[in-house]
Amino acid sequence: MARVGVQTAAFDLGSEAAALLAGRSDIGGLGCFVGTVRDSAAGRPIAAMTLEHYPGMTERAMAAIAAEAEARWALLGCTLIHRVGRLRPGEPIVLVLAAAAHRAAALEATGFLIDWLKTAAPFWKKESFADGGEAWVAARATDDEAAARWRAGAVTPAR
Amino acid sequence: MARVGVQTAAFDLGSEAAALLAGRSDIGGLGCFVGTVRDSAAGRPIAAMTLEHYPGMTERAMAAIAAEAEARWALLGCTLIHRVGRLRPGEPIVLVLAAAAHRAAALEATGFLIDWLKTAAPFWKKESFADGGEAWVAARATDDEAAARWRAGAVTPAR
Amino acid sequence: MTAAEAPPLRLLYFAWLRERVGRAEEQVALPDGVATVGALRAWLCSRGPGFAAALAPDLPVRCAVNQDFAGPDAPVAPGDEVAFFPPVTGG
Amino acid sequence: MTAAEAPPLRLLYFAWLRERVGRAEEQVALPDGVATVGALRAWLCSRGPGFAAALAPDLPVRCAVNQDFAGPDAPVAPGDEVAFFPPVTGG
Repeated sequence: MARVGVQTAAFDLGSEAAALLAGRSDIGGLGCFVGTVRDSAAGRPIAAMTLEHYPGMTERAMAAIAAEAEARWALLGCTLIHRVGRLRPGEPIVLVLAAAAHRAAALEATGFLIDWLKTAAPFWKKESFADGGEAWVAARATDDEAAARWRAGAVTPAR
Repeated sequence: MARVGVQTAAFDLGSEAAALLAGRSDIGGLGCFVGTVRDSAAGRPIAAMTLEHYPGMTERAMAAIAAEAEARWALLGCTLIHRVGRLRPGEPIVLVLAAAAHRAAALEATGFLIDWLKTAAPFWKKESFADGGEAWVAARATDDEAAARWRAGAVTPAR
Repeated sequence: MTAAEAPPLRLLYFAWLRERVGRAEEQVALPDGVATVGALRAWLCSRGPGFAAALAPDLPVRCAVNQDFAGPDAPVAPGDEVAFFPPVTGG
Repeated sequence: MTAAEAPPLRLLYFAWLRERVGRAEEQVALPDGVATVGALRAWLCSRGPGFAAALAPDLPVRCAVNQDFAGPDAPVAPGDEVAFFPPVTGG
């Protein structure tokens, strides 16, 4: 059963990984991804990133994405944590952990989970630029393409 | 410049990731892989795994693998730590961290690094079974195939 | 059940749709003849310039009905929770 | 430089090769006529049953010369560090 969370506080990679691995000796590989706030967008310096979400639906969507990964790769552990609120450059936004008996499954599931989180969970980013401007981040075709890689023969990520 | 280490002590995922990210706001994604000792091999319970290596050559090979990844994916950070000595089921063996501006590069480099570590760095594993038997682990064709995925148009991992 | 007795729709708006509409949430009675996401979106556009700026047909708008993503042909019924928002950009 | 003056080879063995040879390391004078990894391996096999059990032609043996992986045609010269070991299994 996956651990799924939406929170304003920072997460701790070390303790999340330790919690997932604790008492387990059937796991052979743990894949992780941490997404962080970059300090510029298309060369324009960023002061902060604000993340909004759809409470209720977010947790449902994240649980569904995790369940899909657990089923496809027979995962032995899965953690998805996404932060919301105002974050500064360098701060972590999102954590994905996927554990399996072998490394290929762990790493593939990690890639799947972050690709689908980006395209099938209701989060929206607004960039606050150092020059005082603000802009909602536009969805990127490359993210849709990354998510579509996983679509063959499987449940389509809902849009 | 990558951080490369061979050690008997356990590593700490959280502090290694924090060290790699510290003071950086150009990083957008951190990919990680942790390999752990499984409690059985082909259904035969394992009491311990002993890792031997070739001091001197190991560090050279790991540095070369990291340099290859840094060049291919323009990495903003890279950490490879491999443990040696006697390890018990559940204990971590190997840590890979790869940071980049975007997630695809971070995750691809993570996969490349563990695939090449498995096939191009001089480590050998001996399994000690719960029934008292011992056996050196045989190299697996699937590991060679995984490493070969990354070969196209690039330096061949030395065997 | 008459229209007066039907429970209202709960409408939610997120991100730049919320800013243009000028509210995060409201309750409305489902108008006669509106039975799909697409028809609801068209009707909302007619409610004023803020709504049109948020929901005009050429804008990249997504929808969820009762917290599941829903296309323009998805049915909408009294009592539903219907959210409109931009394509998602988390992760 | 005569054979007597040439520095010895440093030979290293790892994993099951080490166990079969019965030592982790040794120094030997490079024999006359041995100039490649393949020739060195064949000569070592002739030194006794432990060496043959570790280095026989049908066994999956890898080699490094001066800490770089080296195939059977790679040159070997006095003073080199030459390691024989099984295919690697780390990670």
